Amino acid sequence: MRTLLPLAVVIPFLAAALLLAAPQSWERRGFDAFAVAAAGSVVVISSVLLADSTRGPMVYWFGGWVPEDGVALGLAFVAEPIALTLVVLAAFLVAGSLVYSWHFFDTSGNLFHVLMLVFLGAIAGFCLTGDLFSLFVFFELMSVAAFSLAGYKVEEEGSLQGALNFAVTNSIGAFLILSGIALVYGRTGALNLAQIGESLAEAPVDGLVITAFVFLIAGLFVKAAIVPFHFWLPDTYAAAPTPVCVLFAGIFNGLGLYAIARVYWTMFDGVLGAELVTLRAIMVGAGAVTAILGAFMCWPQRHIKRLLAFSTVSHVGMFLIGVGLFSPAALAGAIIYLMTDGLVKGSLFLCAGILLHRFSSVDELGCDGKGRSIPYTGVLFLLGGLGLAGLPPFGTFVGRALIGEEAAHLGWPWVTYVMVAASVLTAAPVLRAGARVFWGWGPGADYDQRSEAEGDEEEPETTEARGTTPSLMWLSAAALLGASLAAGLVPDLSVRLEPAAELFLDRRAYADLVLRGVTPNEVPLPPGAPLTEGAVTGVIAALAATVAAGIGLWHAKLPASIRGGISRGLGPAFRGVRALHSGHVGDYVAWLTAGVAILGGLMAATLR
Amino acid sequence: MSFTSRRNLFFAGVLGFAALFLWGLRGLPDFGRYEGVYGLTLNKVGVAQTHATNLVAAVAFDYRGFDTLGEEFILFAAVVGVAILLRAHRDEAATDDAKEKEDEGRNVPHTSDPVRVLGLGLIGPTVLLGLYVVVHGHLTPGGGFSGGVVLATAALLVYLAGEYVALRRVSPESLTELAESAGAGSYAVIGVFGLLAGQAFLTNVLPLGTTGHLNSSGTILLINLAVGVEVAGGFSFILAEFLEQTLLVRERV
Amino acid sequence: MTFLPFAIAAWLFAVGLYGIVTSRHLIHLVICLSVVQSSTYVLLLAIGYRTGAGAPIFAETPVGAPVVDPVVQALTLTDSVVAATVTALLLALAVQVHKKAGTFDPDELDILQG
Amino acid sequence: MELLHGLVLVLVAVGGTAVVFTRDPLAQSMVVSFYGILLGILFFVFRAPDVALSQIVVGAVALPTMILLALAKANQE
Repeated sequence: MRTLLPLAVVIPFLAAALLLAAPQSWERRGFDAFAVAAAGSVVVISSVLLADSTRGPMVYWFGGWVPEDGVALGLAFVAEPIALTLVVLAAFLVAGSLVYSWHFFDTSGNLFHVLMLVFLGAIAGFCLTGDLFSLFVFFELMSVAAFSLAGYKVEEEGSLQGALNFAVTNSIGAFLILSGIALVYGRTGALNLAQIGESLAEAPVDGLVITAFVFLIAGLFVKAAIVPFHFWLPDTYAAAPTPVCVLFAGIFNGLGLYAIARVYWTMFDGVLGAELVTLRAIMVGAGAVTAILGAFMCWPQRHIKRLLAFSTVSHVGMFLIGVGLFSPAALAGAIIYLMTDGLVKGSLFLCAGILLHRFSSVDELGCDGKGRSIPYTGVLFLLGGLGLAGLPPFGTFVGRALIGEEAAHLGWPWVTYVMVAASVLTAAPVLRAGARVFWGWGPGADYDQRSEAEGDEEEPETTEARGTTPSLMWLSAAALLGASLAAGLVPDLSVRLEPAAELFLDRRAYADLVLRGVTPNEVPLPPGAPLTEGAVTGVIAALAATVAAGIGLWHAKLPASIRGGISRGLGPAFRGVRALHSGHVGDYVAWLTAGVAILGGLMAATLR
Repeated sequence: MSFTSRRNLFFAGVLGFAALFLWGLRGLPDFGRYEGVYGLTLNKVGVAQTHATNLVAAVAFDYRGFDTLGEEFILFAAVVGVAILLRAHRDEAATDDAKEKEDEGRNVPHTSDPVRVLGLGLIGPTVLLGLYVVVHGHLTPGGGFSGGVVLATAALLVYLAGEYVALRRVSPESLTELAESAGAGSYAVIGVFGLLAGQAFLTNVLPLGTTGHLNSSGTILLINLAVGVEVAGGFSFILAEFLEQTLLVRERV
Repeated sequence: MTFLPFAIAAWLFAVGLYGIVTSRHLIHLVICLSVVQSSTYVLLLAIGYRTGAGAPIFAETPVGAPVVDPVVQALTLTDSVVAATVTALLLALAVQVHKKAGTFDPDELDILQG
Repeated sequence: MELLHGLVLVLVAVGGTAVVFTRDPLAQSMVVSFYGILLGILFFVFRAPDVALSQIVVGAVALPTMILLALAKANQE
């Protein structure tokens, strides 16, 4: 079992190196099969490890450098269920996108596969590491692979600019993290998370602790795309290749939030724990703003991938609420939500990829009614829309309900309303676009006078005959959606992760485990409680999203007075918020700087 | 946003940012008074445990070797990314056969004879210097990272000497790409040695040798070599890709 | 005066950001990003410095003599070389943007609005 | 804190600022090379010869070369 742990990283790395060295004369299918096999083996390895870790976490010291007197000399991997759940998800998504891309980019050779595997190895390292600097290294590695993948469509201006904005903002995020690490190292003389936590807990809160915390959080906020650090996301995801979008929307942002939870609970809980109420307010506030702003930006989009990108922003906000409530149940909820929602979003992106394959466009108005020829994709897409809304039995409703209940328990019942509103507002435009594209509902394209550049034809990503949809494309989309549905049907899903979350939040147990090899006491699985309320909320949200989608389709039929009122009331707000998303990298960096200042100001004012 | 409003937003933000940063930095120990436990411990035990006299190399390639493996793959991914991005131009050019012929016939860049001689004359010493720096990484400052870059500049000298065609023959896809994957791959394979010996990944399982001798420090020396190959391959690949761009276009004009 | 190295790290970070925000040329912007990055190296190495101590190379220095912190140096050493290739990646992106859009000026790149 | 430290640190700060305020990338590639050497010297006085060496080969040679090549590429279109 121990030997398997490093292999989750080493196998994809070695496979990537081998693939790069493989002669170009190889059959393309050879590359495909090899890469899928490597990703598949990580699925197997991490699943085995996950099953094992539920019986007790495991620590692995690279190079055999076990700590001496509580001082870590080397690097550790800490295998516990939450990290491994994310590795399983990542490996599954990578394998799925590699299968999907069987029909992709026929000319490109092996470089795409190489990067996908490096990306997977980086995610595994990022999730499992118990060292602060390794966290940074794997963050960087993931990002660099992601920049290259985002700019993969070198013939498309949007793709290149998106990748550039992505690379510049995320690099600054990485430098913030590195500066934060330097501060922590200067104070504690340690890089091991557990050791830092013990050292920091010895002294009271001061400027260094707050600044280090803010820099780490802000850097991870850039990656997670929390307002106002989120601007790069829609630019990048709208133009990136479809299989890459699956990974981006499915897990990339979520990992930023995972790292926030990891960093807080291992390093800062000891020194900042007394101020948890304040921290909770800041985090949940940031999450709520992100959830609402992202949802707000979904509605006016007609480019389906950009629409899905903004829905990603909104949902990341909701995951942040879950992480930022700083409680085991909410963390478990956030992980479940992140996983099930990532699968749904991945499936939606793959459906958009099928549209791109068939019609060389993902413009809602440009594809009006064209999708009638591919009804099965339509079914997947619309089901995906309902999954976004959190309709049971999609697993999404479980995650949302857990977070909402926990928030209400802590005295914030409004959190549920915010999350439901965001779900409805992100699902409605997806349903609207689906009904228009696949069923031809709503008035024709001429209802909208605006002709925007974003509706233009795009480079197709595939080279196969456009008249048919290869079954592998459709099947991988169905598999992702099916996995999310199946997750919702797991009995007592709501409490499955709770013991793991309890352990995740226990700083002392973590330190004992890592530094002194003491296995923590087993946390019993709590009895499962039916989430009736959450299920009802899910149904209501799905209904509301359907109604809203209908309004979106036929709003021309509304009485003129109401229409005028809406456009007068919301029009300027829409225009204002849209104008902020300028695509200008200088703007984004200015917002990023201001975001750090705001976050720092809030923390300094409240934590001191 | 207009230039002015962007700048104003930034100024407002950076004031807060700088105040926060300086506030945090004030919490650090005074400059020169650092007593971090990690470094102090390694200073005490590092040489004895690894037999490397360059403690920085011991930290980078042994104690924190897994980190460095990750760093190496950052380089790997960045080089692959450059290849993807600049690939389009190569596709625009003629097929390989035709390119080969073009290469024969083309006389860019025009390099004057003295420069040519100087460049050619420098190649040998540069390669030697690079190799020296790489293989002594566990003893003295240097190692695979700096030595690899020095080796890559030898490739640049080949270009300066006007032997671009020669560089092209060996450089982009074939040799450098192979060096890339061999360097990155063999680092991981060295890690697997540990597993095969029944130890943890990246355990220094080879004989450590006599401290101070060239043949010492076990896997640190090998990893240094792997990194040297990787860095040299990566940097010459990047330089060659950018050169390729420049020259292809120049020729078409 | 003992605060100077740290203050200069903060200055480099801030001035690099200023360059990025006000840049009119993508290549200039990428170079400013590397200035921000150099700030992190200055900070790390300044933290690990110890007055009167030698370099952590025991080729001539006897074991046991005071030396500066080797860890920050290992972190910086690997990162600085690797970062140069990431800069190359960004330069390649900038060159490709220029090829498609015909400009290096971020103000003229406007297809991602809204 | 020795005088040498202060002097080199100030030079580095000036150098970094000069890189940012050199708006023409061609000139900037020269300034950045100079800045790379300054950083190398700083790291040397910080007793980090390993980092100083790599900083000089990367910052003063490799990076400026890449910038020049990228510019040359763009100008010729």
